[in-house]
Amino acid sequence: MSEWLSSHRALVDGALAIVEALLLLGFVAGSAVFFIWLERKVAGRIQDRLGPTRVGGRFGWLQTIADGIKLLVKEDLIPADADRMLFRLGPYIAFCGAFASFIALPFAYTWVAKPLSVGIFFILAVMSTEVFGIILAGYGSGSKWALFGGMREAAQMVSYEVPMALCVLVPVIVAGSMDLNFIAMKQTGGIWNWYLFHDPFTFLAFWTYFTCATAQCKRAPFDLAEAESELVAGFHTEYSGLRWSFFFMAEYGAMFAVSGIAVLLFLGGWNTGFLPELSTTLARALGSEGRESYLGWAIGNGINVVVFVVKAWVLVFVQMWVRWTLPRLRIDQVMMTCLKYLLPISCILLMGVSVWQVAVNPSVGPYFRYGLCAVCVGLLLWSAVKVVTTPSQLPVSVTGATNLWNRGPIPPELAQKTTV
Amino acid sequence: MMNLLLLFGEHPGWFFVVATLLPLLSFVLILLASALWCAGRAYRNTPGGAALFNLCGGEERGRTAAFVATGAIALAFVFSLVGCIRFSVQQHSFETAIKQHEKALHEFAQKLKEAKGEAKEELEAKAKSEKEKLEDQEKRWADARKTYWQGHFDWLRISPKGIADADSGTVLQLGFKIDSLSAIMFVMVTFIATLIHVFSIGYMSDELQPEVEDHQVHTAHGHLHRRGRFGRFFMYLSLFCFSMLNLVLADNLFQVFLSWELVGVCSYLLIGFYNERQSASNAANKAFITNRIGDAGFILGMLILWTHVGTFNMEELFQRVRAPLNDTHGAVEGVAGRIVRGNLDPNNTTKAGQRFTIANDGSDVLLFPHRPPEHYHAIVPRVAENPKPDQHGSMPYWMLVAAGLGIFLGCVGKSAQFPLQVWLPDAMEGPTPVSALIHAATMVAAGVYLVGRCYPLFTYDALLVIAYTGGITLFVAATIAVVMTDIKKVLAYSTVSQLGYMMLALGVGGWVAGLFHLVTHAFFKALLFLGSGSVIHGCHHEQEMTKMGGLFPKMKITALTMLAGVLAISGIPLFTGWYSKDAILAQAFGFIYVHPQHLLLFLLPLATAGITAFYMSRMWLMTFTGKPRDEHVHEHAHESPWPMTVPLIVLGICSVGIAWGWPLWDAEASFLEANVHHAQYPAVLADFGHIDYSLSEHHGEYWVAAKDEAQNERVFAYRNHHLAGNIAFVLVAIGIVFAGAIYWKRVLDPAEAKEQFPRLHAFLMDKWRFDRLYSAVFVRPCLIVGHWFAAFDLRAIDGVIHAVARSAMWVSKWDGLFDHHIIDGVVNLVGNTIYGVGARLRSVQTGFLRSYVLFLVLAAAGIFLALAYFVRMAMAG
Amino acid sequence: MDTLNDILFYVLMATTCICALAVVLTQNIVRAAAWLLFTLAGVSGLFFLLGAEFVGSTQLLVYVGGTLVLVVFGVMLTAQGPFVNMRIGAAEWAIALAVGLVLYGVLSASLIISKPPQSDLNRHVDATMPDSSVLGASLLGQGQASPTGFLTGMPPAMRRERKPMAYLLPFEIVSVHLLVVLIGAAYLARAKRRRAV
Amino acid sequence: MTFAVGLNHFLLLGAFLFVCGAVCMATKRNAIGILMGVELVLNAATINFVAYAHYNPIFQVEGQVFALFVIVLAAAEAAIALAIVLNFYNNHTTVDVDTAEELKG
Repeated sequence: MSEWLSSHRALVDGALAIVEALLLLGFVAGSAVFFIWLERKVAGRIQDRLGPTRVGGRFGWLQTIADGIKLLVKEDLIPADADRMLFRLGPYIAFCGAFASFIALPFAYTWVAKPLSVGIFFILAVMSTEVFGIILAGYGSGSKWALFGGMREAAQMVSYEVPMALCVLVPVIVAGSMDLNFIAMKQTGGIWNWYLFHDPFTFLAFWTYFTCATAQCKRAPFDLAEAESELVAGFHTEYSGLRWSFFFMAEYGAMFAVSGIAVLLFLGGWNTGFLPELSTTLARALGSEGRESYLGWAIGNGINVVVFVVKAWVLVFVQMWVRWTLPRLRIDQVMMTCLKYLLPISCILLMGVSVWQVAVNPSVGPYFRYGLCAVCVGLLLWSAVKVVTTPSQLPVSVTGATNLWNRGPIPPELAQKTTV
Repeated sequence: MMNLLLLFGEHPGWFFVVATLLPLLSFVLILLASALWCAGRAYRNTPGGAALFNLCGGEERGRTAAFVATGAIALAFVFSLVGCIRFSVQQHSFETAIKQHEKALHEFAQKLKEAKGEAKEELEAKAKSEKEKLEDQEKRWADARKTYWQGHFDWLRISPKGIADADSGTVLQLGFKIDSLSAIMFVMVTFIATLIHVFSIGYMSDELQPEVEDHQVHTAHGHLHRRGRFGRFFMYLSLFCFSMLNLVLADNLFQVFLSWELVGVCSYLLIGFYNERQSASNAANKAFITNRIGDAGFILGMLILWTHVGTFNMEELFQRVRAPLNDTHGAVEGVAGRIVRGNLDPNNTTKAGQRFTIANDGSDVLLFPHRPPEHYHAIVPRVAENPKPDQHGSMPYWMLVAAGLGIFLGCVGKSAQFPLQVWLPDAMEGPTPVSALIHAATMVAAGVYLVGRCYPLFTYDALLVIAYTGGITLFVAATIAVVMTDIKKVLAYSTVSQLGYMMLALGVGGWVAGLFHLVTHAFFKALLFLGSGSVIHGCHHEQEMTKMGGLFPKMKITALTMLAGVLAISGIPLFTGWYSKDAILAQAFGFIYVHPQHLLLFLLPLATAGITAFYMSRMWLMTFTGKPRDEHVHEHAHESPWPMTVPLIVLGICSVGIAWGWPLWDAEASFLEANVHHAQYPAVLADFGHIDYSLSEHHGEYWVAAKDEAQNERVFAYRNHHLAGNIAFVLVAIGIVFAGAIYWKRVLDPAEAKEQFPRLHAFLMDKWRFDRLYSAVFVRPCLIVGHWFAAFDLRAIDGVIHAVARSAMWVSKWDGLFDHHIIDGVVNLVGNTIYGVGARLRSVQTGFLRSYVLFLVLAAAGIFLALAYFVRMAMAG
Repeated sequence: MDTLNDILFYVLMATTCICALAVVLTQNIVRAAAWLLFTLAGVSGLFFLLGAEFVGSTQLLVYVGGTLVLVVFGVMLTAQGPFVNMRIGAAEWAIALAVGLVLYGVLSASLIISKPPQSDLNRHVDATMPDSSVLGASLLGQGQASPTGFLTGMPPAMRRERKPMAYLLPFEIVSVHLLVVLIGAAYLARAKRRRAV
Repeated sequence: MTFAVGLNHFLLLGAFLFVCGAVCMATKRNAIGILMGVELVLNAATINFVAYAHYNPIFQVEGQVFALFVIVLAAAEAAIALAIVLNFYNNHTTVDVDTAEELKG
């Protein structure tokens, strides 16, 4: 067996690669389905409605499947004025860009399709190619709405790429490596070891990065490329059916990818924040006589994957939350935000973190980390308590409950005040 | 303040360093602000420029500069006072402890004589432990002085080529060394300078106006109008103070020299403050040039020391020039603390060097190792060619004399001694506070201070020169002061005279007396100058005493404070002068007792004491008593504002009481003098005359005693202070009575005296004809030679140059023709040819980008073909 | 042809060559840009294949994400009907192709004839390339040298000790150059009033 | 020349890209098309550099470093060339390089 394997390395390697690719593809497609459902529910809740419920399943989860089936069987239209080749190419290039970033994205310690020493750099690079698909789609559609949308998107993405990359460099400077595995492993241990709390500059860099990433995924409030009120649907005005769904797969894939990067760079990756790194620890704990246990390693990494994915989902949820909360900007405001504010800010952050690394006394670091971490966790807990304990401002008839957890009656004074 | 004390707790010497740097900071601040002001003024119509301009004071700049400078120097005063107190306290506590141990030791010794048996052994053990404690305490005090109150860092290292040894070559250091002398000097300088700053705020207020009219400068359009220079004045003052403080602080000759020159520059700037006035400008030049003559001597002296001794650090210099006082075996008999003369014996040479035979009239001086070994074998040393730090060296005796005289020449220039005294009276052209500063605290004090500091470098011969210079100076200046009618000039000559006293004191071995007088003189001379400034200010810049008189009712504070100054300088008992000046007389008396051939050195100062009392009383009486001589002046006279009178009062109090001690009537009990005494070099005593002396160490200080008990009675100053003081007091009283008779009671008419001795009067009025002499001997010959050179320049050199120029023109004409026809012809031919070829070839350049690309590709292919061919050729070959 | 890398090489080579040819042959400038995208991506893939991960990523980021987008912008900003498809004469095509073939012939011939220079240090084909930290160090002035060796066909006298080489100065020059170019490009391309034609 | 991939394969690929670039420059009338040709040529050079870096340990750092420089300079070149093209377009309302012949001899 092993003889055959070694003599047919090409076949084995190729098969492994195909399996990995299929796994990733499945994950991306599956999470896209989940995200579309989640988006609708989140939108519904934020807009005080229930979201899809009709089609079936608990919480209406079958709705997205139904939509998917619809898109699969829908007629694939190509406009007469379109450049047929470019029109067809566009969605695939866009999806490739988003999907390729998963190649170097570690889900757990060393669980990555292709471990690269320049992992984060590679991801940024391939994600930058996504824009090309959109430009080609916009141009190839032969429609001015699509062309405008494509141009807007191209300008926006190329611009936002710069501050985003600069913000990514901030934790890279702190870690001293572009290897995502390495960066995440450096944040093992307590929550204060996360780079989010490492110094003021990484803290700010996280928010800046997240803003840029939101714009990079052309999510609201930066979704000018598909601004319905101005451009019908922007670059995908002329698309329908499966090709259209590829754009969405690309979008949701990119959302997960940028969130994953944020988690890996700033939020401790797959580390829980209060336990040691699980895969190596369990491997050592379950192993005997100095040999590390493969089982322990696998279990630990399985937990790691869950932790990582949940963290990334939370960030994706935040993106959705933002989308349904904030109004859309104007295109000039979008560009101004990037070039006049985010770019200088990110430059300052880059210089700041360099100075911090070089000039600030190492003994200051821990105190700062503990302090900032304590403040953040405290704020988070405080707002959680506020959320839980604040009575709903809505009439009972709408929510059926006074607040999220406590279903007791509304105090009379509040009930009077909050009557719609 | 407590924090500062803690901050400087480790290195309290830094109090003085900070005090030195504060005026420099003020100088830099004012300079920068002024520069910004100048820069902003051009743009004062733009908003940014206007902001900058107004920030730096705007058109009317106010008194900020004065406050900055005054604040800086006042703070420096506070720092130096704290430092001085700390130093004194430390010194006192150590010495008390040492004294106690010594006393105990003495008692043990007494008991030991009587004790017997076991008690004796016990006592011996106790005495031994007490002695150890004593030695430990002495060592700790020496260490404290070395580590707390001294410090330096290497600024520059001059290593001659080829010498890799770090100890070779010369290190230029910046450093400080605080002993009680410099601590006192610091307090004195900063205190007086602070008062002078405060005084100047009032005195210089005219300069605050945006436009000042200078009545003494006449231009084609009437009086000169210029911008006020209030800030500049204080900037100069700050720099002046910094230079002086740095000089006091320095622990090496090079740093002293730097400050020396800075002091010179500042005096130049301040004397020429009214530089539009021809007289001020001339006086500034005169002061500067005269000082340069002295400085040349200083440089020579420094270079001699560098060449032969190889260091500028004073501590090391002294260690090398003077024999050590003691070694592990006790005092070094015979030569301790002395300059050891002798001869090199070329016939007795070993690997370690030539043998040095000690002889009192030898031609060489033995240089001692600056890292002395534990056991000292100075008696038969070997002198190495290039001595290592722990080896002996030698230098010619006359070189050491020359070095001392060179340094002294610098001091002569700075302290206005004969024969370079001519600049000081002219320096009156500067504003009066400047005169006060120069005369009291800074410039002239520098010379005396330096002589005091470098004392161990002076041989007996050099000291004699110093003494005579001082003696001549003090007499000449005093006689001139008698006839001067300008109030400031009287004071100027009195300064010269008093400096002469100090030099004389130093020259005759009265190190303490001279420097003590330097300090006390600073107070009363500052008082007198500021007082005169107040008078001049009150009389609207009238300086002639012949136009004053009867001012007492109008300016009571000024008059009374000045009276205190007059009495102090005259040496009335219980005033400061009595303590310090009479100490000098006592010292001179002791000196002539040993060396009767130098009788003049006692008679001159004695006589001058009377003359001094006379002319100072004359000045005061002419100014403040009698009838007004000029109604116009008298009408306008008024008391000065408080910024001027307050310093006067403070200085007046100081002039009376600064030298007091307890009991008050004991001239030797002065606290100040005792403090100065702490800083005295043991070497000072070693050189005192050529008497047979013995050196004894007594709680950290060295005392010298003549072996002949009778000599001892007479020789030492503290034994004849009262004697000399009494003799001097008689003369002083005579002088004052004489002055009172002439100028107050008008018993005698000064005009008559003038008529009776017209030639003498003219001689004195002409300042002993020094200016004329210098003019005839130096200035005129220089001018004549200069004229000769100018004529030679004009005729001979210019003639040759013109001839060369004409011939060059002729040659270039022909050259031009050649150029034009032949060379240009060739160039044009080439150019035309290329142009023609290019005109044919240009059709290849089609303007089509793509065809160029094709050419390129073809060319690339061709190059590759050629390369492949050559590579094959090369490989085949 | 027995490892995956070899297969990948041939796949990528085919992609790159075909797309490059398509760039040349297509008449539509926007399609040419699309083909160029694949060409460049293929080249980047080859870099990854060669183990130069940093160079490959840079190729993607700078070339595909930056330069090519810029080129497409240029196309779109100047895209008026006639310029998208500008044809040239058949004769010109013929000349260009002929010249190109000649060049390719010369190049490949000289490649095959003259053996490419090789060193005496034999590298195993799968050996790893120096990773990005080595490159970064040499770009930031901490000298990193390739191993010492000498090329075949060179006399042994040419063999020299290699000093650690630092590329800080070229790196700075390139950076400043980029800045100057950016400013210059912005200046050149700024909106101007169009001259009446 | 075998099927096992070696340095020569990459060099031949580079040569092919180079020729494609050159022909592209020679056959495009659109200025931006010429720019694309230039990019191809530069890529050919980059391939050679990286291939040498891989196959010849002597160049393993230099090959990559120079490839990076080529990429960066290509970006600079593209920026300035596009600016020139836009300028040209502003002045002549065309991007046809055949109309840019003011400097012909």
